[in-house]
Order: sequence, then C-alpha cells, then structure tokens
Amino acid sequence: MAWISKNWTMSGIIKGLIVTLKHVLHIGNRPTVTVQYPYERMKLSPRFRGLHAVDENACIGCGICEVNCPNGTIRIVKHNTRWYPQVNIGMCLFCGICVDVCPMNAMKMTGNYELADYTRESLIYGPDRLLFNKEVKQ
Amino acid sequence: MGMIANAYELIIYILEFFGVYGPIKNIFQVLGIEFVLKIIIVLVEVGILFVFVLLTVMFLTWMERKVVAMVQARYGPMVTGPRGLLQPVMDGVKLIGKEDIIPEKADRWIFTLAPFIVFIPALLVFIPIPFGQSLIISDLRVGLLYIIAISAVSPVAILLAGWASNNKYSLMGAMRAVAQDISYTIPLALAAIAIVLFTGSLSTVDIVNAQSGTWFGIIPKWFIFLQPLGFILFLIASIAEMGRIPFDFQESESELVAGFFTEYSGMKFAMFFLAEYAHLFAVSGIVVTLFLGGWSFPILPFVPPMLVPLVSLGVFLVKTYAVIFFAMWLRDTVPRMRIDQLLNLGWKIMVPLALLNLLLAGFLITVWGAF
Amino acid sequence: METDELIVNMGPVHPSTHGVLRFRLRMDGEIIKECTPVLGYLHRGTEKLGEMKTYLQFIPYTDRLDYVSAFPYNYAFVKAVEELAGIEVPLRAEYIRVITMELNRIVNHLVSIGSLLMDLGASTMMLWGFRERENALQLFEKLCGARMTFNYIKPGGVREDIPEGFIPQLNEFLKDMEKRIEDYEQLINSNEIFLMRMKNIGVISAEEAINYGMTGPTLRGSGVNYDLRKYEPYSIYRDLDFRACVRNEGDSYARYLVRIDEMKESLHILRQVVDTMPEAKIVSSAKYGIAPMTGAPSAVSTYFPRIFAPPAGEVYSRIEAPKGELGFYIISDGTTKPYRVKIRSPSFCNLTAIPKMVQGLKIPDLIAAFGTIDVVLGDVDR
Amino acid sequence: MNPAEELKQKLPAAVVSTGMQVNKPMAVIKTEELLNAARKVKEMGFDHLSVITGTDYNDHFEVVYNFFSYNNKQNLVLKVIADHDKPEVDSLTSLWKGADWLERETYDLVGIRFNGHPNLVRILLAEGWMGHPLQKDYDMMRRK
Repeated sequence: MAWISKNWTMSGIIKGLIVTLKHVLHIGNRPTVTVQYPYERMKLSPRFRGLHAVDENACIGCGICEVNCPNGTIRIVKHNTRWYPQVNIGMCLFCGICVDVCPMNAMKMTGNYELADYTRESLIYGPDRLLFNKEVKQ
Repeated sequence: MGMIANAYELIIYILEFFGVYGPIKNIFQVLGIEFVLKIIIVLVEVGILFVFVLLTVMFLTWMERKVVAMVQARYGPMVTGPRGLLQPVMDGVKLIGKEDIIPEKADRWIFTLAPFIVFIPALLVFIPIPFGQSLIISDLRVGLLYIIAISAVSPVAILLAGWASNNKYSLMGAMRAVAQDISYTIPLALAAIAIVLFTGSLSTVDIVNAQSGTWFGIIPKWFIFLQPLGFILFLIASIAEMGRIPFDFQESESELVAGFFTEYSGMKFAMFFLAEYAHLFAVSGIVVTLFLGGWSFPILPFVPPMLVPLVSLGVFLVKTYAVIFFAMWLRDTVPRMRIDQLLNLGWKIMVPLALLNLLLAGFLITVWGAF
Repeated sequence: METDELIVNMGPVHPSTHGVLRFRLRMDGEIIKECTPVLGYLHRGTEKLGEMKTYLQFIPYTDRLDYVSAFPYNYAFVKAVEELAGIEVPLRAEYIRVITMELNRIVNHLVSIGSLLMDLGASTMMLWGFRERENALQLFEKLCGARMTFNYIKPGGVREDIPEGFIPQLNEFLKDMEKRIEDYEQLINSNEIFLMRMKNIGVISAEEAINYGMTGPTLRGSGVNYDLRKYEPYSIYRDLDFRACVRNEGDSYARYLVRIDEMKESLHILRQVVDTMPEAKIVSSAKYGIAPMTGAPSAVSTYFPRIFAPPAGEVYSRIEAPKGELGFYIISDGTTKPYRVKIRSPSFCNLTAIPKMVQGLKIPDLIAAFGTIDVVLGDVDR
Repeated sequence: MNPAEELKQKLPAAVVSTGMQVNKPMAVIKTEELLNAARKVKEMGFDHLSVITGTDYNDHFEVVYNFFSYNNKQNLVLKVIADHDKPEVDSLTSLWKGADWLERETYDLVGIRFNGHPNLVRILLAEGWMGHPLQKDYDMMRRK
C-alpha cells in the first residue's frame, strides 16, 4: 500500500513511454542506424585490419613476421623462385604485429573481412592469394 | 440490418441478396438434409474467422518486430516480401521444416497434447467477440463468462507442458504461469463484472450496444469514461493474462531460458507462439469490446446500412490495433517484474481496487437510477 | 507438506549468464538457498601463454581477456612493463591512451547497463546502448583498425597517432552521448518496475565489499569513495578534473547509478583531454627505439623495439578498469619473455561476492544482482 | 612510515627482510608466521587484499600478497617462500573472504596448498585435471 501511494502516478513508466514513442515517431532521432548488411556496407577506416597483403617486390622473405607472430600464424613458404609469407587466417589474431615489424614495409592489412570459408585448408592463404604488385596497382 | 444478429444470419442475408440462398436451400430440402446446409454455413463462417485470426496473428508477429525495431532504431525484417511482410510465412516454413524433438524423459502424450490444449482455446475465445455489427459467430448470452472461462484453460495446458517437459525451467515457468493466471483472472473478472452491472447482460453484443451513442453529442458513451479505474485494472490484468512484458513470467527468457516451452521445437513451438499472439489479439479485442465501445463509433449512424458491417469491422480493428500497439509499446519500455512482486500487486492492490471499483460502479448506477 | 530441494544448474549455456558461467543453485522453490558459481568454461591459460610470448606478443592476448573493454587491459599490461623497464612515455601518447580508455569505459558501461536491462526484459536499452557503442567502435576502428581487439597501446607509446578527422568525430560523439544518457535516464532511472527490481536487491555493505575484494563500480556502489584514477593517479589523470562516483546504498540500483554517473564523468574527462591535448606529434618514446621506417604508406611508426627485454624484477601495477581494479603482476628474469604474468582481473574478484549477495533471494534477483556486477567471462576465466 | 618497516617493528619474529617492489614496500614473511603477520597487517589498516600470486622458481615457490589500505592509501606487499616439494602456506580466508577464490586459483594453476582453506578445489581447470599448469616443469604436450 505504501508502494502504491508513492507510485500511483507511474510517472517513471510514463516518462519511459514518452521516450520510446519519440523513437517510434523519429522525433530528434535518426530513424535507423543499422545497415542492411549484405546489400549495403559500412565504410571502413583506412587503418582497418583485415586480410593481409604482401608487396611482391618489397618482401625479402626474411621471416621476421614469422618470428614475431604471437600465434604462429605466418609461415614462410617458397613461391615460384622467392620466399613469401603464408598466413593461416584461422589462427590469425589480426593484431597487426607482422605489419609493424616488417623491415621492408612489405606486409600490410587490407579491408577484406569476409573471410569465412568451408574448409580449414582454404583458410590458409598462400602467397598466391596474398601477393600484390605495387607497380601494377598504382 | 438491425435484425441480423450474427455472422450466420449475415451469410444467409448475403446469399439471399444475390438470390442464391433459395435454390440452394431447396436442393437440400429436397434431399431432406437441411441440417447439412446449416453445418456447411457454420463451417464457412468459422473457417473465415479462423483464417482471419491466423492471418492477423501472422501480421501481429510482423508488427511486433517492426514496432520493436522502430523503437530501437533498427529496420526489423526487410528481406522477405515488401518490408519483410512475408517474414511470418518464412518463419512458419522454417518451423515446419524443423525437427520435432520430444525429450527422452518427457511424458510423450502430455508433451504432444499440451500445444493443442493451448492453441484451441486461443481460437475458441474469438467466438463471442463482436468484430462488427452482426459480425459475430455466436452472441452467447453468457459471452463474457465464456471468454473468462475459456481463457482459464490455457494455464492448465501450460502446466501440462511444463510438467511433461521434465525440465526444471519448464516446471518453474509453468508454476509461475499458473500462479499468475489465477491471481489475475480475479481482478480481470471483477473489473468485467462492473461492466455487467451497467449493462445487466453478459452478452458481448449487449455490452457494445450499451456503449453506442454519445453524451452531449461529443463524448462517446464508452465505459472507459464511466470506469477509468476499471479500465486500468482490466488492461493491466489482461496484459498479465497475455503474459507479455512486464508480466511474462511464464517464459521470462533471461531467467528461465524459455519457461514452459524450453523443450519445444518445430511445429509445437509454433503453436505456442501462434497461441500467444492469438491471445494478444483476443484480449485486445475484449478490452475494446468492454471499455472502448467495441465496434461502435459516433459516426456509425451516418454510414449507409449496407456498409455498416464493414465500417464497424474497421472501427473495431483500429481500436484493437491501438490496444495491441500499446501492449507492444509498453513491452519495449519496461523491464520485467518479479513473480512475487506481481502476485503482491495482484492480490494486495488490484483485487481490493477492483472491489472498490465494483462498489463505485454500484454507487454510480444507484445514483444514475435515482435521476 | 514435505518439499524437496531443487538443484538448478543455471548455465553454462543460459541467456543471462553473459557467456559460459554456471551457477549451481540449491533452491527452495524460487528462493536461492545456496549459489555456487562454477567457472573455467572459458579458461584459455592466458597466464601460461604470457610465459611463452614476448612482451609485445602478449599485448594482443590482453585484448581478449575482457573483450568489451580491451584498451584498459592493453594499458594495464603496458603500464606494468613500463614500470618494470622504466620507460618514459611522451605526453601526447598518454593523452591518446586516456582518450581510448575513457571511451572504452563508456562502451563498457553501455554494454553493462544494456545487458543488465536485457536480462530484466527491457531489450530497448540494450539496443540503444549498442547504437551508441557502435559510434565509439567506429572511432576505435578509425584509430587503430580494429573494433574490439585493439593491440594499440605499446610500451613507450601507442601504435599510431590519431588519424585525421578523429577529434571532430569524437566531439560529435561526446555531444551526441550527452543527449543519449539523458534518454537512458528518462527511460529507466525512475521506472517503477525497474526500481522494484533493483532497490534493496543484492545489498552488500562497504565492509563486506572490501573484505570480498570487490573493486570498481561495485565497490563505489557500496559507498567506498575510492577510484584508482583519483587516489593512485597514473597516466595524466593527475591533471584532470573529475570525481569518483559514489553511492551509499550498496544495492543493485546504486551500482547501476554509479555506472551512469561514470559515463558522464568520462564524457567530462574526454572533453578536457580533447581540449588540452598537446600538439607535438610524438606518440612513442625512443628509449628502446629503432629508426623509424621510411616511406611508410600508413602512419605505422614502429618506434618500439623488436627485441625488447626489460631488466629482471617484479612489478604489480594496477589501474582502474571499467569493471574495477585491474592489475598485472609481471616477473621478469631479464629475458625477452616474462617469467610469470599474473592477471588480477576485476570480474573474477567481484564475482566472489555473488553467493553472499544473492542468498535468500530469487532467481530474478540473482540475475539483477549478477548483471550489476558486470562480469565478462573472458576476464573471469582468463 | 614505511608499512613494511612498521610491520617489522611490530612483529620482528615474522619478518625475514624488508625491501621495495618497484615503488611498493615489501616484507618477506616466514612461512609459518604468515597468518599472524596477515592479522597484524589487517590491524594496520590494510583492508583490501588485491591479489595473491604464486610463482614457481624451480627450487622454491613464492606466494606474494598485495595489500592496500583504503584509509591510508598505502600499499604493502607480503612475500612468503614455500618449499618446492611440499608447497604449503596458511590460508587467509579467515581474514579476507576475497582470498577464497584467489587462493583456489593459485592452488589450481600453481599448485600451492593453502592450509585451513574451507574448500580448496580446482576453480578454473576441470575437476580431475592432472598437474598444475603454471609450474615450470609442467608438460605442455601431455594429453590431459
């Protein structure tokens, strides 16, 4: 009874109802903030850390990224005649340490984040899928 | 039009209007099976009602999601159909396609039976609800009692479901549902009885008719103006009956996982789901019938008589959807209560208030009668 | 009537245990007679991992302890390493660190309050909280390229300077956030049902809270005016004007209000930081530094060393993480890898008190009390 | 005054040596005197037991207690050396309830037994786990 005598107006709930109604009627609010993902995408920042990319000409295959990777994600493998890193995305932390430590600035991370795949093997990105050629791109 | 009491007569009237009723009736009379025609017409009207209810229920699930989405600055379903309108169909297809799991330790028969016992009363409750002038399956003389009685079946089914699942969460959800339903049917019925005092009849049609017309030509003679306290009590009690936030203890998903239907899947789950929304629609319709004047509206006398059923149906639906929207809106605003707080509220506050309201109603009628 | 006790296993998969926590509840009907948390479902051996990784390699793992607020975890570890090795940090880097940490505090409290109300059945607050969180996450993404696991704060500085357009966006966020907090307060603060659910639930007195080792908002909700930022200032908190948010009731509602107040305080701190931020573009100290890379396409400046071995010694350094006192105990033997890393995680220590808090209450109260403790299971189980 | 020195004055029998842990005063306590020292520490106003750390040094175990006083805003570190073959120290659960889980965790991961703990069972690892992972001779390759 004490509770009802104190709260019989239900002012708190009514206040809440007003706030939610404001949202329904879009008063002072953006109507929707979500995006319809597969059809529209959010803008990524240039620093986004997604799938790796390796500059074909800059990389010297030194293996510093391999040593510094916290999770043992990177292995240096032979590709054609030179040695390049191979990244196992399934284990990758996307921490960016490999980018930081690369002495030739050959490793970078792209904005590609849709990396789901059907097999574990296809998560291993060999040099054939990671390499890019700076001259060709620019 | 005034003589047409229910949908059965309306169908006959329409058939007569097109001049086909006589010949059809003759055929059946010649064959000596006139009762078959009656059964057919009843089946048709009931069929139309059920299809209508199921479509409404599907629409309501969509609407619920859209209202929630609007409050929460989201889109809600958008992909299936225009603005996601066909999402309920897809959900139905998905649920039918799902594996129907019966837990090993469950009581198979009761487990299977329970969804039906929930689902059927949820449809039966529509029978005495007047959707519009002469749009009523059957104007029972004890309509209101029938509604309250039928609504009281679902806690039994919920208890069966919760017990048969052999799951602790289900059982607790079922116990809560029963405690809640019992303690809220009483203020609900008491608030409804106050209306009966005014009308002197349990028939829903009589209740609606008593609310047609206006005072001073402006204020419609709805019982909400005579019985504001009763309306609030009835609304709160019916939200509790519907089992929606802030009173959704029977499923309270953050406490009891999914309450009494934790173990249900596939079509059986869908039946609980449909029953829930059918209940929402029915209870909102009852609120409209009792307190918001049903299908009556001050402009109705000026509508050409041929269109009255249609217009009154429209009026009824607009009012019902307003109540439904309120329930959804409330759901998006408030958190869930606690079960003991709810019972406290029910027994210690709402029942005395409902009795007080009854007293007020009696007083009002006496004073009214004196004038 | 003879009744039986009901043993309910709440979790490890349950909607409101915020992950994979399990409560073993001994119940009398709906009343909890005994609550025993069972942990370890998310144990990943982070402390053992710390012994295997170099100091730099361990920083990404600290992100994954409390994935809701990873910046303070980055910082706490880095601060311990800096204390161990005696590294000076440039002022601008400290400012950037404080920006990230305070933003992360807001994010954490948004998630905390949101999930609390979700558990209470009000899904709107959760979605609204995530709406604002999204803006903050976009700021994080702009800053360091990741939305939740940052690996941004490094010994001796930060990974990169703040990008262009970051400060205006931050200012916009601050302005927006102020209005949003008003919305939240209007939506829930005085909601009668919310008050019924929160007031006098999970009460813990100041003495008990201290005795149980509770820290952070849970401690301040019990009336202990203690904030490490204030009374053991680290980074640039010494120069900032803010107050520790304290409530005296010690119940769930007090803890909730402390979080709301802290968000406002964080906004206040952020505004000061943005206003007084030094212009000098030095974000990494060069004590152990190697020469900066030339021709870097992005602003990735790698001043911090590839081979980094602090002197032998041990250090326990603690900060005020959003959830409470976060400490890293690092023992170095002079090699490139720590000899021992001990994480004093706030969630773990705060969770200690839950059996005491909920005894004699009901399952819904357990959820309310547990929600206001605000644990992240990655942090509890490590 | 340095609380470690103060403790040494009050309990000269218990304190082996005092020093600093970076900027926090530290006192090394005799193993068997830990409970007494802790009681004294609590009387001195150190009401917050921040963390308990156990470390395996191959030839001995160290258990480190970090205390903090909310009233005096002081830190104090207690260190106890435990025998490597039979690592046992007294439990502080009777003084700080927060020590309960911290000690269980230390037992679980480092393998130090706490005498007088009411419920010294594994907390993070599964029941029946073999060995204690943070011991330096723990075999990481063995399947559990």
